[in-house]
Amino acid sequence: MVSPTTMAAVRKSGAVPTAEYLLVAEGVRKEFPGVVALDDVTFRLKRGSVHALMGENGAGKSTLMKILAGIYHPDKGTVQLKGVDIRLESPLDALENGIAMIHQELNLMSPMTVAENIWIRREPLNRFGFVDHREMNRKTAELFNRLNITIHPETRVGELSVANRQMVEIAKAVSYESDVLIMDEPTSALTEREVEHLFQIIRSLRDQGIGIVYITHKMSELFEIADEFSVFRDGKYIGTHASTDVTRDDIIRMMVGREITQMFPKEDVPLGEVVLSVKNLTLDGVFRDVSFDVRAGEILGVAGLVGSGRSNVAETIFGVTPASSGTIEIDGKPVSITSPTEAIRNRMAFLTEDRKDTGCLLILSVLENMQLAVLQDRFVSKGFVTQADLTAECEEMCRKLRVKTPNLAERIENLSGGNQQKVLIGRWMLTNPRILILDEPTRGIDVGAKAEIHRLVTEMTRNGVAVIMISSEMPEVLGMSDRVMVMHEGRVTGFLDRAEATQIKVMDLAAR
Amino acid sequence: ETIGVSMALFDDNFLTVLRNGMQDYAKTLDGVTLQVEDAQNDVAKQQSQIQNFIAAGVQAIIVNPVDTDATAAMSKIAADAGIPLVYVNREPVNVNELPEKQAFVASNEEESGTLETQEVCKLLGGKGKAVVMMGELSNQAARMRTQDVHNVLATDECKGIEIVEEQTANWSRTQGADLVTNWLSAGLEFNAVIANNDEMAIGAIQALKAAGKDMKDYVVAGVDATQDALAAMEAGDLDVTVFQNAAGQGKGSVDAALKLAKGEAVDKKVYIPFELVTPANLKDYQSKN
Amino acid sequence: MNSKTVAKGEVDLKTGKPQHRRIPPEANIFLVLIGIALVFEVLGWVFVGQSFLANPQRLTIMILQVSVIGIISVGVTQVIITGGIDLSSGSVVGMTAMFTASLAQSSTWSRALYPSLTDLPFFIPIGLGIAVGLLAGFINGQLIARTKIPPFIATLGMMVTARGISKWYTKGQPVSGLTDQFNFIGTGIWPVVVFLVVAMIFHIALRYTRYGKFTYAIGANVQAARVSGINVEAHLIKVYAIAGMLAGLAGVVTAARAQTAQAGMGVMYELDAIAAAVIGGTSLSGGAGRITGTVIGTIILGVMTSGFTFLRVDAYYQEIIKGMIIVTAVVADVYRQKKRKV
Amino acid sequence: MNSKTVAKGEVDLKTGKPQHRRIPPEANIFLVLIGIALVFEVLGWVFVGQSFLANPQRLTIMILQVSVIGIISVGVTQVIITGGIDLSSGSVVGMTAMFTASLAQSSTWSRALYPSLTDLPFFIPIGLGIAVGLLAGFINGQLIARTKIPPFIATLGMMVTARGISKWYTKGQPVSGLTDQFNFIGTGIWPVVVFLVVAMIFHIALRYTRYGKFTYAIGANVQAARVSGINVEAHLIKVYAIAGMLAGLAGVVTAARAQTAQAGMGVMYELDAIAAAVIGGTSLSGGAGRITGTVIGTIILGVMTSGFTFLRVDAYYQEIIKGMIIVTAVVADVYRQKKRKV
Ligand SMILES: Nc1ncnc2c1ncn2[C@@H]1O[C@H](COP(=O)(O)OP(=O)(O)OP(=O)(O)O)[C@@H](O)[C@H]1O
Ligand SMILES: Nc1ncnc2c1ncn2[C@@H]1O[C@H](COP(=O)(O)OP(=O)(O)OP(=O)(O)O)[C@@H](O)[C@H]1O
Ligand SMILES: [Mg+2]
Ligand SMILES: [Mg+2]
Repeated sequence: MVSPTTMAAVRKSGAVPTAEYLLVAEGVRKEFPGVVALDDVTFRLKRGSVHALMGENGAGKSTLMKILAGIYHPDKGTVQLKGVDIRLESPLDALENGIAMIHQELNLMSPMTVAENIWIRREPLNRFGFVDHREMNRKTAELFNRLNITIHPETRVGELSVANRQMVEIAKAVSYESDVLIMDEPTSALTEREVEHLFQIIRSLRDQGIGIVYITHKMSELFEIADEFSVFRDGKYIGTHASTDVTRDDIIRMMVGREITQMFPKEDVPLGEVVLSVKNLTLDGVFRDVSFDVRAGEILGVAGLVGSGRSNVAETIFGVTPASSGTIEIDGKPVSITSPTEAIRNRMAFLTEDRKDTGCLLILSVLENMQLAVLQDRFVSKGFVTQADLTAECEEMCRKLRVKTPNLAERIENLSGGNQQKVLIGRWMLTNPRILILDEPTRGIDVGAKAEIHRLVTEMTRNGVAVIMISSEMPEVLGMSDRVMVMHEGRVTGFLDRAEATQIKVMDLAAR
Repeated sequence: ETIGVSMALFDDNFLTVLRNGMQDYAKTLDGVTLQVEDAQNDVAKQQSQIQNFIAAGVQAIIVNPVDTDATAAMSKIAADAGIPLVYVNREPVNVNELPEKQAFVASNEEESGTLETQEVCKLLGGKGKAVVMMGELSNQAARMRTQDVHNVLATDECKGIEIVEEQTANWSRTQGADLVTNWLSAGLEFNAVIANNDEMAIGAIQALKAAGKDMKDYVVAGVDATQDALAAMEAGDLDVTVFQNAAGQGKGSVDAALKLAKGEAVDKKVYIPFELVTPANLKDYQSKN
Repeated sequence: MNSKTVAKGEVDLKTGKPQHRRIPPEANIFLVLIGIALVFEVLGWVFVGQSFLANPQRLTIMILQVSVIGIISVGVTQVIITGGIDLSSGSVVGMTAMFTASLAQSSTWSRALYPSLTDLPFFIPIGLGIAVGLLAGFINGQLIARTKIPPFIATLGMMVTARGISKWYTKGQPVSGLTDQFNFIGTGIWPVVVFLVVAMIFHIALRYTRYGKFTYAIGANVQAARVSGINVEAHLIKVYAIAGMLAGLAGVVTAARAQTAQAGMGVMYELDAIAAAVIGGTSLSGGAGRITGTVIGTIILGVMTSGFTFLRVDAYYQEIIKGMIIVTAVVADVYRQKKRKV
Repeated sequence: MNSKTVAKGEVDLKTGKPQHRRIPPEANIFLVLIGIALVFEVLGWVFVGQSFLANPQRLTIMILQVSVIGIISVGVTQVIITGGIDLSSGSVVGMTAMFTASLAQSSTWSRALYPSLTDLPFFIPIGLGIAVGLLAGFINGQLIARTKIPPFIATLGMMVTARGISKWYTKGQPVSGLTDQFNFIGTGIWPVVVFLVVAMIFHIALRYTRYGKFTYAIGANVQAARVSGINVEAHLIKVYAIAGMLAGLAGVVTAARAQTAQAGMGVMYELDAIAAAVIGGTSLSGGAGRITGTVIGTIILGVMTSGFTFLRVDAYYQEIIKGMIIVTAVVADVYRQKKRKV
């Protein structure tokens, strides 16, 4: 075994070993308390190729990648970099050996500027040893130029939208000029436009001989970008294939272990009365004159480019950021909603888009996370929580949503990203809402579970629930919505019925 | 005329009496205002207060030193500014080389612990076991009074008294009570409690009573002659305390400051003696302090 | 295989309980407490030739001397769980002690502050004292919830202000001569009883009521709590008001125990209270902590004090050793928790 | 719309700069400082018939009396930026003051602690005093980085231990009779100079060096810092060691100013230092804060003290008013920042 520092030195010298594979992990095992995340897993990455890693939520993809990035240490197994055994002790070891990673959850320092985030630990210094901010900003601008990103280097990351933050993460990873680039669901916060853009970046990196590991749950991206893919299931390695050899359904079967017959189980439900009616809703400086109706049993899809203000509209309706003007009516009666408490009292539910910031109580258990919203009006008697009933209900919900967790007392932090999302969906389903607002409901969710969630949403519409679904995934919007509302820069640019909605028409309205 | 007063600590019962003595006396004088500040037991804060007084243009300054070793720096600051300075209650280290226009009014701290312990020794007939309760360890009076205890018990008449335990209760009544309870639970045997102040002595009494002890079997002694202490003495629980003429010190210091401000000469050292208080002369003190 | 089933995220359907119940986190610190006590026991036999623990009087005083800290600490724990901090509790103790004592004076005392308000039935000074604490906490809560200033600053302001008020109230004079009726609550093991009852009530409140669930949720992620419909502001005001109320109660007990009140009472108690909570496993970043842990943390402080006196440790060394024990206790706790995880 | 574009972090394409360059956050608190000073000025003319500010002596003492707090506060600010806290600084001041003074005694003083080590050249006690502070800080850092106990507990342990050590060192006796050479650093405006030089150095270090960037990064998101390859543990040790070193320097200055050292020095300074930092805009949740803000926060504390004496405010009211001003200052700051955002 060679020490990481030696390897780093070799890499710096520019010597190019000629091993067939850039990176090989063999017989890797990793156990967490109560969970075997990886069991005898093999993974090989070729130079100059994009290797997609597929698997259900909790299959162990992120765990393996974190091992390759020096964050976790495997309990068993070996990692070879360019044919040499290596043990990565820290993220720094990995970075110095040319392995960079974009994490599934954003990992940025929000109070700091974009440039500071990208060059942290590698700040350009002037001859007195002080950080040269001008040079740092210049290098950032240059990098952004190359990657076609329009964010000013001196902006604070905290002020960026989620999508832009994701772009910063990507730029940061690219800036390491590594040999191996790991991307753990880089597109879950991006819309088609940025995704296309990212693919250009990836292709050019691949052509420079870099090996790229790409994790995604968006099946549509797979064949566009991947050269080969490996499939994991329940922490076990299932197989590796070239993307030319198989079909999409084959992959799904390998991942899930069964067929998924219907991706979007949309049912036509007879539409009822108008439940929610929004008129001329305006939040100064953010969006204006937004008007729409949603009927019982209807799914209103909301499409638009990143930053078009879709999430802001949802937040305003739910009382998180009360409107500056405009009216909201429920069942024809005007209501004033100035806080989420009142929104819930009006039987609304709102799944936010950022599960880390506004969703999960990371250090609390799955149970505490799931039961939070329902405690507003149910399962409480004389201030005491009727825990036994509530726990039973939460268990039932977990089973319905196929949440993968050792038990309900597990910290939600320890769940895979997709499973966290399922718990949050469960949180709102428990409240039996009449109006359900979903902001990117299936972000980071695997195909099987996605179909499951769609089925549950459909079931709710059958019971007369009105659904507003914001989504950046075009197939989801088109597949699930009765109507699509399209937004652009804080204004509604048009509505499309299910029958007339196509990708082209939506994109046309979104870019108007 | 304005006199700036920097007190070591407002929370201290004895110093409160002294401070009130000063203020009551100033009220009887025409055109004299006192600006009293609390140094909160912080040497640096006290020094800053003196500088703030100078900047505010007071005519004289009275200091009740937090740390009597820190007075050299204060004397210099005041002397450089040409403003009279009077130390009160605690004897400054530079008492013998005080600059012009400076003086001090105090009681000799050596007397308090000595008077207290001698009386205890007398009551015990020179034989017995004593526990000593100390004030805050970083405090000068606590050190002095504890030293006095040791000095007296080293004399021939009192050699028969053994100090079985010596701990701090930080001047506090509850900590004093807890300390004595802890001692009793350790099976410690003693027949005298010599405390650095009355509050701790009262705490000791409370603990002894709570443990069902007969107060007749114990000699309890404190210092300060506070109202609570005198009440305890009247009830037959406290046996010895020492009266320090706080009001007298306060009055004396204001007088000295005023004289210095007018350019008159004053004695460099004014000692106001401690007085022993026992049930015999209790009545004389109940209206004082 | 068990681990396999668990990995599937299945729940044991028969009992409805998740499999492999975890050991409660305060079990650890309890072991640390036992460890410290045993060390004193052994040292006791070696150096003093006596048992440290087999002495009912000592067992009482161990808790008695920290029960005031304990009462405060229960409130402080709740504040810390929300992700806040309360620096004002020590000063509020002082302030309420002064106030409650001034209404509890006996007519036989010649220097009563309000000669016309002596010999009041005990519940009046007690009730009003607690109310003063509640008010102080309520103001803390209002400041924090409405103006969004950091709790550290709001309660620091209250700390300084309340201490000022207690000095000003009687111009520094102690308030003594309290009625026996009032003093009763401070005698014998009553302070211990008050402490344990308070601890029990809030242990239940935190674990089994909506109030508790919301408290943890706010500390874990205030944004998520708000979006989930919790009225965060209203809840924070409640939590700080309760902390203030408990500090008020502690002030009442302190005055009754000392049978007097003085402006300097309660100085630095806030630090001991926070220390007790943190030793007991409450996380200063919010979202985690339990009253049982806090009680154990408090008792650790008491055991140390008694142990030092018992072993006749020189006063000059006591603080040095105390500092080291606090650190070691928490290190042992962190270490054990880490080990269990792997 | 303008605010919309900016809020999204987009760029003004013509200039290539983010629109409306932000006012530095400490501008706010600077306005608060000016406001407080002006209030005293006006009240001065009304009640005392004198100018508050046009008095060079007063302007000096305003800063002089807080320069020790200021020196500590510079270190504490860095610790808080990493998301930690340092409760030990006040005690470390006391401990180093004792230690440094014991090596700075003059042979003319009859009670020298080490009679054979008198009249040493001034840099020996100063250097060793600072080293003792550094060591204390280093131990804090080691504890926090290696054992992962909360900084609150590690530094609380150090607080108690260091205070114990200072009492034990000379059994409570003050250490006096220091050489004039040594005392020099505490005379005149030297403490102010030391404070401002220290502030300047660390202002630059935080803004223009990697040390600074790492400090902010760890406080902003420790996980992100770690995956970016920062050795978080090593860095935290540095930060706490520097905070300890500055507390040591503050101890030296304190001893030189008072021309003596006693075990009670520096009590509660840690709170004032933290308050100064927080008033100056340092966030207790880490990641944000600047030395300039801390300096202004420190001066606010000094202005208040001088202002009260100047206006002859009764000592009983001083604390009450001080508490309220601290809260109001921060409320004003928070309020102004919020307004600018919308
Ligand atoms: N720190 C941890 N502690 C305990 N369990 C963990 C931890 N990290 C991951 N796990 C568990 O390991 C398993 C694999 O998780 P991992 O994050 O690798 O899944 P994933 O394939 O990336 O899923 P997703 O598609 O949802 O991101 C999951 O069951 C998860 O609950
Ligand atoms: N001023 C701001 N400061 C920080 N974050 C902001 C600001 N304005 C908007 N955001 C956040 O940016 C994100 C995206 O903005 P918005 O909701 O307006 O667009 P969107 O159309 O929903 O885009 P997306 O596709 O990213 O959801 C939201 O999470 C919002 O909270
Ligand atoms: Mg993952
Ligand atoms: Mg959005």
